[in-house]
Amino acid sequence: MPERIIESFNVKRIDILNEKGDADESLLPTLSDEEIKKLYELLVLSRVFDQRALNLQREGRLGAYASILGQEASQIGSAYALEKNDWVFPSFREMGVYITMGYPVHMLFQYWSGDERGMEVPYDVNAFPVCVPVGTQIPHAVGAAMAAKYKKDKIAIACYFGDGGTSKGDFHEGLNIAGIFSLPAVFICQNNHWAISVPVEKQTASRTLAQKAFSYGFEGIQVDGNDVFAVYKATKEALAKAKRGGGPTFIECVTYRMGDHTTADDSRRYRPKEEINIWKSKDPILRLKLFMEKKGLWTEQYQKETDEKTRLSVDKAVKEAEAVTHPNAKDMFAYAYENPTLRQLKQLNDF
Amino acid sequence: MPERIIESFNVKRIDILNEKGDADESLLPTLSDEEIKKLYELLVLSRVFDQRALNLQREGRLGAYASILGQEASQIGSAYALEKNDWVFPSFREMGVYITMGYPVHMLFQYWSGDERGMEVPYDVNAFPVCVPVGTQIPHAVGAAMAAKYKKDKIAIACYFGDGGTSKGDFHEGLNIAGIFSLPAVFICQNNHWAISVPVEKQTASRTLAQKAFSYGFEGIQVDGNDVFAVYKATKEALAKAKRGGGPTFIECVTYRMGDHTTADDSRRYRPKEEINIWKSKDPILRLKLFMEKKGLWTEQYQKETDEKTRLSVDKAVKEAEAVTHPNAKDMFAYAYENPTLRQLKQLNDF
Amino acid sequence: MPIMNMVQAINLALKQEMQRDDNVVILGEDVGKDGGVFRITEGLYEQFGHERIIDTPLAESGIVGTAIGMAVYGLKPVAEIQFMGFIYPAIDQIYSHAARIRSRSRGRFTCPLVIRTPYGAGIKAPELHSESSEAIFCHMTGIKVIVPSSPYNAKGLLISAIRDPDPVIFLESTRLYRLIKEEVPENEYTIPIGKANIVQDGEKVTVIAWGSMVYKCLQALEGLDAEIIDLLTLNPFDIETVIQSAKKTGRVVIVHEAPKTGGFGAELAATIAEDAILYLKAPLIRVTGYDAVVPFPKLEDYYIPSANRIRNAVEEVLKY
Amino acid sequence: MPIMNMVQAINLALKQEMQRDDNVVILGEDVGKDGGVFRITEGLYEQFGHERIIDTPLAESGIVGTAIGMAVYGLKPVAEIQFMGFIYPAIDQIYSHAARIRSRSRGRFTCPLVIRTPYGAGIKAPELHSESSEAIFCHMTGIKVIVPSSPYNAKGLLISAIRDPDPVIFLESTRLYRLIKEEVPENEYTIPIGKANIVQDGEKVTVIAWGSMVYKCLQALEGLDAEIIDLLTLNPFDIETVIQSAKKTGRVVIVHEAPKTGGFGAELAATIAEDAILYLKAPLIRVTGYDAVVPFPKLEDYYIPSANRIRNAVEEVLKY
Ligand SMILES: Cc1ncc(C[n+]2csc(CCOP(=O)(O)OP(=O)(O)O)c2C)c(N)n1
Ligand SMILES: Cc1ncc(C[n+]2csc(CCOP(=O)(O)OP(=O)(O)O)c2C)c(N)n1
Ligand SMILES: [Mg+2]
Ligand SMILES: [Mg+2]
Repeated sequence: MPERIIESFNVKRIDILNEKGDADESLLPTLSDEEIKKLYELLVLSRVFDQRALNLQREGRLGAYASILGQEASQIGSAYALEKNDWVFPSFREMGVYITMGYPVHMLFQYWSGDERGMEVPYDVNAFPVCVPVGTQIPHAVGAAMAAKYKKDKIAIACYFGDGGTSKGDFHEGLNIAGIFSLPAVFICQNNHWAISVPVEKQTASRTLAQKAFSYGFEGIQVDGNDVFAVYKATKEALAKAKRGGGPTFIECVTYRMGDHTTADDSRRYRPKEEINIWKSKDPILRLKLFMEKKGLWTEQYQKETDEKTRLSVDKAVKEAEAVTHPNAKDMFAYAYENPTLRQLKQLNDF
Repeated sequence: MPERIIESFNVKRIDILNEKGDADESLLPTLSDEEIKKLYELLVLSRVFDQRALNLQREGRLGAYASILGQEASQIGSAYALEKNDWVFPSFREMGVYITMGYPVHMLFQYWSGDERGMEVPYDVNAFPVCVPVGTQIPHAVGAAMAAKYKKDKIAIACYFGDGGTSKGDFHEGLNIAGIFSLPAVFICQNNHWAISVPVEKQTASRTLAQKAFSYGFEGIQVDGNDVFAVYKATKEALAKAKRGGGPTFIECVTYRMGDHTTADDSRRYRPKEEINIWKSKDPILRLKLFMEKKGLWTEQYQKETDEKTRLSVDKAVKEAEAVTHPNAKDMFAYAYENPTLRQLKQLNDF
Repeated sequence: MPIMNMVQAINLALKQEMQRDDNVVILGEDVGKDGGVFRITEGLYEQFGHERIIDTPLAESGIVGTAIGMAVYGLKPVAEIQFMGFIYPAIDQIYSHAARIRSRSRGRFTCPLVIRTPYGAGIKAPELHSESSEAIFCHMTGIKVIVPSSPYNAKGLLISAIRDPDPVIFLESTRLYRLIKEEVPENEYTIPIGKANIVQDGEKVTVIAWGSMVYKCLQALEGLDAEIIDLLTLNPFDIETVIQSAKKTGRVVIVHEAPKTGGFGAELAATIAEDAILYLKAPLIRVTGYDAVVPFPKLEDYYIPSANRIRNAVEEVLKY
Repeated sequence: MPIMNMVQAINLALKQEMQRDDNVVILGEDVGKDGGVFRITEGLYEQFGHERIIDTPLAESGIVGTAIGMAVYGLKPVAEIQFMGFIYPAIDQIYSHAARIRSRSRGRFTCPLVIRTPYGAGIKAPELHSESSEAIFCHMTGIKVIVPSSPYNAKGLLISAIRDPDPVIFLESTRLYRLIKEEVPENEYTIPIGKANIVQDGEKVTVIAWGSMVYKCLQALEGLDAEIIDLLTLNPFDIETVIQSAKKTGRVVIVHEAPKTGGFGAELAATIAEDAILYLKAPLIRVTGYDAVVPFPKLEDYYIPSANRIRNAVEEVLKY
């Protein structure tokens, strides 16, 4: 009975679409031309939304905003794999996910303008509101998955968080519970390399984030997070596995936060410009465009139409968002409990 | 760029001394006959202490007590590997560790009798008081390791916890920080198979607890926790590695809680008797006795002397513990702050 | 009517709610086969199975966070935290989420969740097994806090809590669990949340308490012309009953086990000083645990407010 | 004397204490190169290096728990929690350990730790960036709570906090960070913990506030014969100054930003009602944030106590 190996693990990595727009046909997910175009248009819409939000913030028409620039493939690729009845528990940087799920874009602008009403999630969107405390949404996703399993609903729960989120106790407690009860949950980690000014190498000493899943008895895989096909494929398979009763999966999408952490941040204080330039060439939208061009799915004309269509819809959303009346201050008492307390009613009167 | 493996891990397991008392000479740590005897006597002392504590509790002379029966090798084997200047952060079930470190035995009885004064750790014992909230001592150990590293103290920190402790957020946050800063810490997990009524299989879906260390970028190994040599060797090497600047190590000692969780628990409610019988044959003291007998280090005479010596010292400790005056109620104000607040002084007067 | 102690009454309430509504599930440490360390869930695992009586890993934030996810998905989870001293790691989930999900989503999502936990000193338990930190949760808008004082009101209030659409923290006095037995109706019944109970009528002084302190007060003040209010719900508390009684007697003593500074007694005193000050004849006295860490078993009896201290305080205000 | 805002004064206090004592280290999220999201630690990383200005992973319980371990080992850590809304996951470490290590070990171990965190609404920040939950920490025996109100007292109190042998929670108003500039001595100095400051003398009414509310009160009550007490330390608070003033004026208004129910104003009112009731001529009024979740930026100004509400309350009590 000497020293011996009693367990072994391998972390798998999937890349499909490279920067030149060439795809590994053997891995390419089955997507119709229409679906590929839809993906492309969602990527474009998300980026235009993001750009507009940044502009509005600069003009003082929005509050602090967290840009998704560079992470579009991770968000759209994963969200596009969801089925209508699946549920999503996002963090605060998932605008591309909300948009893909059909969340009214004007409500997203409204939310970032500092108006609660933007998070009154429409009943036909199975998403939870933005979660500000990092990582704390993870146990909620796990609980929803437990409830869905109990109710025998044939759905899966997708939970989003960042590299920084993996350091939180709630990440650990949540994923451990998901593993124990083999819950229909898919944990989608956008490793965008930064948690404000903390690089992922200082966030954890583990070389991949995917390997953290092995602590919980389920698989973790890494994908190129700027490769919309790899993200889509990995998520699609994980969701199917979850619904088959195969338990949870952890997907690390390796991507990059191209912008500042939020508009309140100045990333020049802590990260080198070169790093950003390296990632520019890995742009998720550019490579899909090149792929589509080779497939004959992309033309100048198509781009012009897409840009135009997108601009119009975003313009419309901004108008709608800014057309809403100022929220009623008394509403702050309306949603604390189902029925306001005596003291709240008194405070309401003194208002 | 297809699917590929980007990381691999192996969980190592060490066994040295088997149930028949045969040891793998190639792995046997270098211990003099005197040291082996010392280990044996500490194992016996811990067990006698434990038995006495259980009796005293039954007689109403102690409060609820958490037995260490069956875990002696994990505790004594690891603590015996410590050097005088190393620091220990225990949970609440480490009586064998305290005893090995030379903690006054009568103070341990005093503590379990519900008297704070039992945890006024003597200055020559580098141990932290008992930690009741499971897992919360782990960040303290990490902080002490960070401080020791900062002060360039050439020491290591040992932190003890159970299988249940690995489910806590503080376990995750603490070990992650230890990994990032490559701290001189050794995490000793006594997997005694139970967290009160929850078996380790329901505590986590990971097949070993050792593998959880890979999430934090450092090694986790598993040892036979009823094999005092394996535990000693693994701890000794981990402490040396820590002092060399090699960073933390996680050691899973696979052992078994032979008794109830505490005297307030009745484990017949939730676990089968057979399980206990299986582990009886793996008893850590018995196998060392057999080993020593073969080596000519154990004789009936030696056992008699050891039992006698142990009984006397434990009797003495009980007497000392029960001879102390009742604590002064006013002391509850004495240690809240360095200087009591005005309100505390007023409350002290009304006393 | 059957005679029950609080453990049996709570167990019955859980059982009946689970029979009545499949969405009610229980989760926590050792709630399954073991029936919980205080045997509150005894027999439920056998009756309802592992899908509804869920033994969790040792992770309080995870327990509450998971329960929140279950609640927003449509279940009615009853989470057990083994002792109040171990609820602290779950405060983030309670404060940041359970209390805010309704307002964050403007009512789109609600969190019908009950968190049960044993509280209080006096059973010779180890450190952190004697906490009485109810005040912390009474400062959280969006949370309700209930502290029953008898088998009868424990059953009725727990059923109300489970049916309540908002998150409720339900604090059970370890000392009371088996201390009092009384008649408890077999059938299910509710007791309104937010209503106090006058357990002794009186004219000269108002004494306000909750949980195990109610009994201390009844013992201490037998025969005195003191009105004893059992608050039952701390958040939102029954302002009207408290103010009415304070105006009537003009003398108020507030009793709780938690340390004085920042305890919930402060809120009661402040409310009275704001709404009834002109009626007060004497200082508003708080008889509480001391500003100290709850001591270990050997000293805990010196820490918990005694019948003596309560009586002295009442006699003190009666001098005015 | 140089003119500084609170950010500069706090930065200087940290710098001088680190120069003075090698055992002082800073840890938290983004405190390094970034200098903290409010730039409080700007320049310190460059001056003291990564061993003393420690960027941690995103783990508040880990930050505080690690700081506790450092403190018991002999360092004097200053932990930064990025916003008060993110201190909740660390409450277990603060309450179960920082506050109790001294008593648990009968003084064998102490925990000289400072936890700095920005608090309060009014800077149009996202959800959970506007918390004012000081009351929770004032109920924890073993913890001290300080809330400076100006660059001058921020510097002196922070130096006192760092040198204090017990754990201190140091709350910095985000609204005040850059609002006020005043003369701050270059050299190091301390301000005693536990002493309040009378920032405006008056005879007719006592107004008690802390942090940013002190300025609201000064604005609101200019010209009125009101004594304004800046509490500065909430736990332990300056009972004598509060009681003396209450006895002198017989009228008290308490102002804080946190929700009313269970806020620290309740403790102040209760203390006054206990020790000075016979001197009171009017109800003890609390002007506070509402019993509601702090609303999003578009409504936060309606939530924070306004000069108007403060003035009305004072005029109200002056009617008596
Ligand atoms: C519990 C908690 N601590 C701190 C913060 C402040 N904060 C907001 S985002 C952020 C970094 C998050 O990094 P990551 O998880 O990688 O997500 P990313 O911002 O990269 O999308 C921090 C520290 C927070 N929101 N919640
Ligand atoms: C945070 C916390 N939750 C719950 C408890 C109650 N409790 C005490 S020990 C224990 C089980 C611990 O199991 P494990 O970590 O395996 O240690 P063991 O008891 O087996 O030594 C529990 C649930 C506690 N002390 N702390
Ligand atoms: Mg990130
Ligand atoms: Mg165990």
